[in-house]
Amino acid sequence: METSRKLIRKQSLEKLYNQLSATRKVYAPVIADDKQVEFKYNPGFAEVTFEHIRSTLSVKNIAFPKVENLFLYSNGKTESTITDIDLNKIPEVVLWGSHPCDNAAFDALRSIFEWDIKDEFFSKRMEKLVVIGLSCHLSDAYCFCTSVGLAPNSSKGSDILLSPLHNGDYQADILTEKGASIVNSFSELFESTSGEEVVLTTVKQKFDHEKVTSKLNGAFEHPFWVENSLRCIGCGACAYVCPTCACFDIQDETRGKNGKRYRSWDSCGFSMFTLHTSGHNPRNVQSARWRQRIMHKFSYMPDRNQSLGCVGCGRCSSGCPVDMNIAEQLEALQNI
Amino acid sequence: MSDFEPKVVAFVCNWCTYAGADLTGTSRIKYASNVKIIRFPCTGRIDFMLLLKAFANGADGIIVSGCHPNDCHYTSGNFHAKRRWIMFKELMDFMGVDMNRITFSWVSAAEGAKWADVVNTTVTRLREMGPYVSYRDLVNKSVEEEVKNE
Amino acid sequence: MNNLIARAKELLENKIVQVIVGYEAGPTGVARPAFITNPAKADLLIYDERCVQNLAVYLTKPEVRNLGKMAIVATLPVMRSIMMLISEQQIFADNIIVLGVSSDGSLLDIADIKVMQAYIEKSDLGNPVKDRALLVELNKLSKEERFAYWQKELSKCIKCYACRQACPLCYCTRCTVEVNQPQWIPVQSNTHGNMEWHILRAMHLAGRCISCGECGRACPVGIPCHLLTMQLADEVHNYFKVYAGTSEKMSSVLSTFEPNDKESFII
Amino acid sequence: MARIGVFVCHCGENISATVDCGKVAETIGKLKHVAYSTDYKYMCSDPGQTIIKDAIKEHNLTGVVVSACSPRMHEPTFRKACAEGGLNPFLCEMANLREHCSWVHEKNDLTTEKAIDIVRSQVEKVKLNSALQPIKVPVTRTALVIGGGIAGIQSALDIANCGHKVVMVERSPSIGGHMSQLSETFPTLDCSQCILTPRMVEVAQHPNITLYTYAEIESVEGFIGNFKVKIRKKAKSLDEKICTGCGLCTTKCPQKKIPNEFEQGMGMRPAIYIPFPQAVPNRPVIDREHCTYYIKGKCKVCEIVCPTKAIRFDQPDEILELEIGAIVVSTGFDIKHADFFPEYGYGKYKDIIDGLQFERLASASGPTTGAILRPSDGQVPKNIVFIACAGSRDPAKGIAYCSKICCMYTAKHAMLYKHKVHEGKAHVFYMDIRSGGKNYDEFVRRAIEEDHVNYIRGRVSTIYERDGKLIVKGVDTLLGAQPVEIVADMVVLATAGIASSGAEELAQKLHVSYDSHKFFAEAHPKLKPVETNTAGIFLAGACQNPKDIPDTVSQASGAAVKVAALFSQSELTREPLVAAVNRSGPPMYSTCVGCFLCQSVCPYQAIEREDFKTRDGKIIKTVAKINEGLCQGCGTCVALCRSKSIDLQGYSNNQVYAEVVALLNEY
Repeated sequence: METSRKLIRKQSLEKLYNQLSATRKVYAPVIADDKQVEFKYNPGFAEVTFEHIRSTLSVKNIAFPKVENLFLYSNGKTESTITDIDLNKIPEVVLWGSHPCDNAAFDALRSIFEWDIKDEFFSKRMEKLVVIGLSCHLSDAYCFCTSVGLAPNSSKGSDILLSPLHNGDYQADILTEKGASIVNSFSELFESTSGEEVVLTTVKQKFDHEKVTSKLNGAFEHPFWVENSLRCIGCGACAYVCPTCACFDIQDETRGKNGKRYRSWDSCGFSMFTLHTSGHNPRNVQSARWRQRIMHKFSYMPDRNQSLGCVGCGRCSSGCPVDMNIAEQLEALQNI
Repeated sequence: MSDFEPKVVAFVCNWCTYAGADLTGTSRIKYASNVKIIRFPCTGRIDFMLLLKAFANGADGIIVSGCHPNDCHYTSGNFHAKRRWIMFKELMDFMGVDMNRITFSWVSAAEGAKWADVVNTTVTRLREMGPYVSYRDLVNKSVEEEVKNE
Repeated sequence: MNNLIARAKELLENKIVQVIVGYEAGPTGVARPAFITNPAKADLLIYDERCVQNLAVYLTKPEVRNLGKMAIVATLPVMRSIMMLISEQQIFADNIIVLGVSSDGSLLDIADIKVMQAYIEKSDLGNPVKDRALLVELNKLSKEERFAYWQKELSKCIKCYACRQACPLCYCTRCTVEVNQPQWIPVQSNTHGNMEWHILRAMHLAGRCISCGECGRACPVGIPCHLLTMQLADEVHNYFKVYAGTSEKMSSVLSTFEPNDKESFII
Repeated sequence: MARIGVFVCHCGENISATVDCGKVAETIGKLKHVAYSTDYKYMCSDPGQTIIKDAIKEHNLTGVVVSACSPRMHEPTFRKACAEGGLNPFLCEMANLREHCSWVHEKNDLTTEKAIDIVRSQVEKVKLNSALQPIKVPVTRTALVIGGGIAGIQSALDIANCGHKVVMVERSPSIGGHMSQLSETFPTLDCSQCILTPRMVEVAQHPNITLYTYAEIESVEGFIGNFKVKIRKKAKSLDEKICTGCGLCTTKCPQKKIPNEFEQGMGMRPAIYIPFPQAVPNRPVIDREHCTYYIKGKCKVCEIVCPTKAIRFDQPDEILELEIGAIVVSTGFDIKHADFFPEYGYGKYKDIIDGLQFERLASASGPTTGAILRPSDGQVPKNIVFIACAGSRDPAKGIAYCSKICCMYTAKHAMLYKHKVHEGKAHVFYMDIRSGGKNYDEFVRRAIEEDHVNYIRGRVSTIYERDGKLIVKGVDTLLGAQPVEIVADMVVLATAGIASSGAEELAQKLHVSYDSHKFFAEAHPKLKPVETNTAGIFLAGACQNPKDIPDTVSQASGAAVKVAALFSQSELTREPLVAAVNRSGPPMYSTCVGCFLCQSVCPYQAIEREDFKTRDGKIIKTVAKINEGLCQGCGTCVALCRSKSIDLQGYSNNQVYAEVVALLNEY
């Protein structure tokens, strides 16, 4: 569809939010008691922040929840009965105020979950999702969207992208049918744009991701991995805060005669992630696991999924307890 | 609340309290049927995680009981258990888990009457306290967390 | 700091150690662990108020150990961690050189384990002051309020296990959470399961926690989980009059007993 | 796929009176994996056991739950039945429906529901049971007997006569114990030494017995069949091989004022001495604590007079290390002395003596050659008072138990006195007369009726001295608590029997439990009276509690049979309910991380280290390993292990977890 551009006044934005919030689930960022930025369902407009750089966790859980029940079962004397999850019960959700990097991440996730067979849970959740993104007028040293082909106002993954203007109003880019249908439902709140300049932050490019991808080809045995992963303690923080990490574990949980099979987030950084029953572990040291993380995002995914596995949000680095700074490492990698 | 009957799981050692409870039986002393006993070789064997699992699976109260100090069949298992329970109790208190729902006792193989008393006192107290709603809510809430659309 | 760099260079140049485990400044200005193997790079070492991570966690990491004999920049919590690791047979005193730093940043002369023990014994071994204040506040709350507090905090946990991985004493190669026969701790993250995990972790550190606070600092979602182990460190001292990590021969509170241990709740 | 059989017992009406057994069997039968479920009147009966055995075959069962009485009662019965039915006995569990349900609850639906819950939890448990094989442990067929009194002598001779080697260790210079001090023995009044000394000699001469006197246990390590014992042979200061036992040294020793232990301090002995004439071995020792040479550095009279030059002043203690398969503890008892009793003057009145002292007075080989004479002036007492229960059965004195032997020996003492001092008067204050035993009550009646001993039922409140006489004040409760005052020449206290000195230290060395009075604890008060909680260590005689000679000898023979049974095969078979540290292939080898905190919780030193090495001998990993011979299966290490690398067979993590879940959930 053809994209269009409108203007929405500050007061109208509040009305839009309130009206959306009154009729459906709206997932919007707030600043919590402990000063961390988190997304919540239907907070009051006054609570919603427009001034955040990044939320502690990404918003991938909207399409790929940290726990997803796959089916329920009940064990009888001789047979078990399985109850499927009713996907139609998945509600429509408006994701509000997520930044371009997080929104672009949905494309990266899609490249995995819809790579060959469509993951029906992911696809259904995506189908029910409308993304009203927000361009960035703030950034910090961890941001590197410009190094992975994105920008503070990339429209990828958004249905509507809001960009702040100097006077507090917002430019609204209507990017998809879903976006258009929202705008049409609330057309009185949108005005035509006068072409004012949007306020955007500048994010310095730190590396050339294509160069990284080509260097990685053949760098599997490079001493770089051991030297640069010594301080990695092997937790799963980077994977769990990452908007594109898609690894999951599948478990059965039985209590009495009833049980469920679910999937939950996992991390390739854990030492047990690749442990075989035999005791053999193909990635038996942390350097191998760190290499996997970078290889997967910058070599295997571009190769197999035609998508980069990184959107430059910087969460893995800002959330890392030992400052494993991915942008710094990628910058170094392009020169090995 | 008057007809509420608490579910109580008792974790007991084989040599003292289990035998003491046997003696309660042979002496035909009656006590509340709410309690169900799990036999362990020694209180030293009782993993604190099992107590949490009992609550998570719907127990309203727990009894942990073994040999009196110095009477351990294995000489020192109950002393180790004692230290473990001291730490566990302090941690639970700090986290706001209601320790009035757990009775810790020493019941010897000769104390059949004491066993009945421990059970009855615990059950009476739990009847007054009511079902352990806050813990059950925690578990149920966790189930809701899973199914909610994130 | 200059003393530290000079000492590090000397150790590397004379091949007394193969690696210095210390701190360096990262590109965003935060201090982070550094593994210096080349004396020419010793200048990268820093030591200032930013250097808070407990480096002892690296003493048991296989790839760091593979580098050879190490010297480690050690604050009081690192020294206490080293004591614990020796007493639990994870490291040998002979394989480590301790570059002790005092709270004001000056380099200490820790010639051997005896000197280190003496230094630890004359230090304040209670919980850090700011955490003590938090503990006092929490202990003032009612039981129900504390339950609600921890529920709210633990609902945030994503089970990334940064708390475990950052802890120098969580050195098990297989953690209880990775046992699935039976599945002691649910794999998924939910408030109840998260609480079980944090109870388990605190109990496993009862009598072993040296109050460095690394678990809470490492948590990417800001759960003050270090208060759980610190509360128990306080209780260990209240009941048994000991602090963990004060001697290489110390045995853990939960693996020893005194017949006259006092409690008031067992009937 | 598990196929569990459930067998619900009515126990006559013991269970079925309150529990609906049919409903239990029916409900459980609907559970997944339950292949067969039935109820029957008496499961433990032959037809009941046949039902189980047949069902195992017919339904190809992989596990059995017998829902009946306490497993402490019939677990062995049903495990045996399962084995006979072709099922590994450890695949059988019991649900306790009788002691823990039907006997303690009213008849109603809740009781039946509880019964169902209990059975279900055992069904869930048994699904996770493993077929275990008994553990085999090699046995060293040499017994150690600690203590050379009549208990030790009897055990040693019985074991030796079965053809096994015995090492006997006695801490004093001679074997014989308290029995060798006695004058006559009840109820036959035969001479104690006459019946004992031949046995003592037999011990010394028996080819299977090695005797170490003047020796003590230094340390005990290892476990049943495989103990490693260190014995300290205290220096006797002479060469036993050269010494002929002529005794010249003992007569020439200038230091002769040492209270004689054998005579209970009623006579003196020299510093180099043979404890008593019939001592075995009949060789002197030098008491270095009192010997002039060791105190002042000169004397050596004994060395000068010794015709064979056997004296060795510089002889050191010797430590022997022995491999032992089983241990009999027969360290005997002591008695309280008169100084324990403030009401009787704290032992300051010379003519108040204890029972053992009276034995020596009455003994033909004693300090008075058998004449009953007052210690103070050597006069024959005309009026003598015996006080039974001096200390015993007196909780206020910390001794709540009955010392058991005093009633009988007091009657004997009174009788011996009357036989020797025909005109004298003997009075006995007693609480009750406990004379159960063959010909025992007849013996007491004889004292009263034939020897006219004056038995007064009542306690003595105080004794004091007036004009060289002892004023004994008491009451006669049979005469309405009338005060009684007896002016006596001599008083004999039947003081309480107490644990032998050093019993506590020895118990700790042996890792066996002991009671609050420091008597050694038997494994079971009724059914295992000679065993201790430590496998391979047995009890004989008064080290367990005060007992008389016939009881002591019986128990000593009992202990000997236990040892002989253990030694009847070259290896021992043990129940496999022990802990195990997991093992896997390289590079992990085990999930154990080698912190060894489990070592300090193990009460049995059962946790060892195992190194995994490369081919050139470099240690890759050191992990814990359980010694199956030592582990008793308490499981304290299991609950402590953070990585869950240790598990306990029979009570595995999986099993107990399943039990908890099964008790609380719907199935």
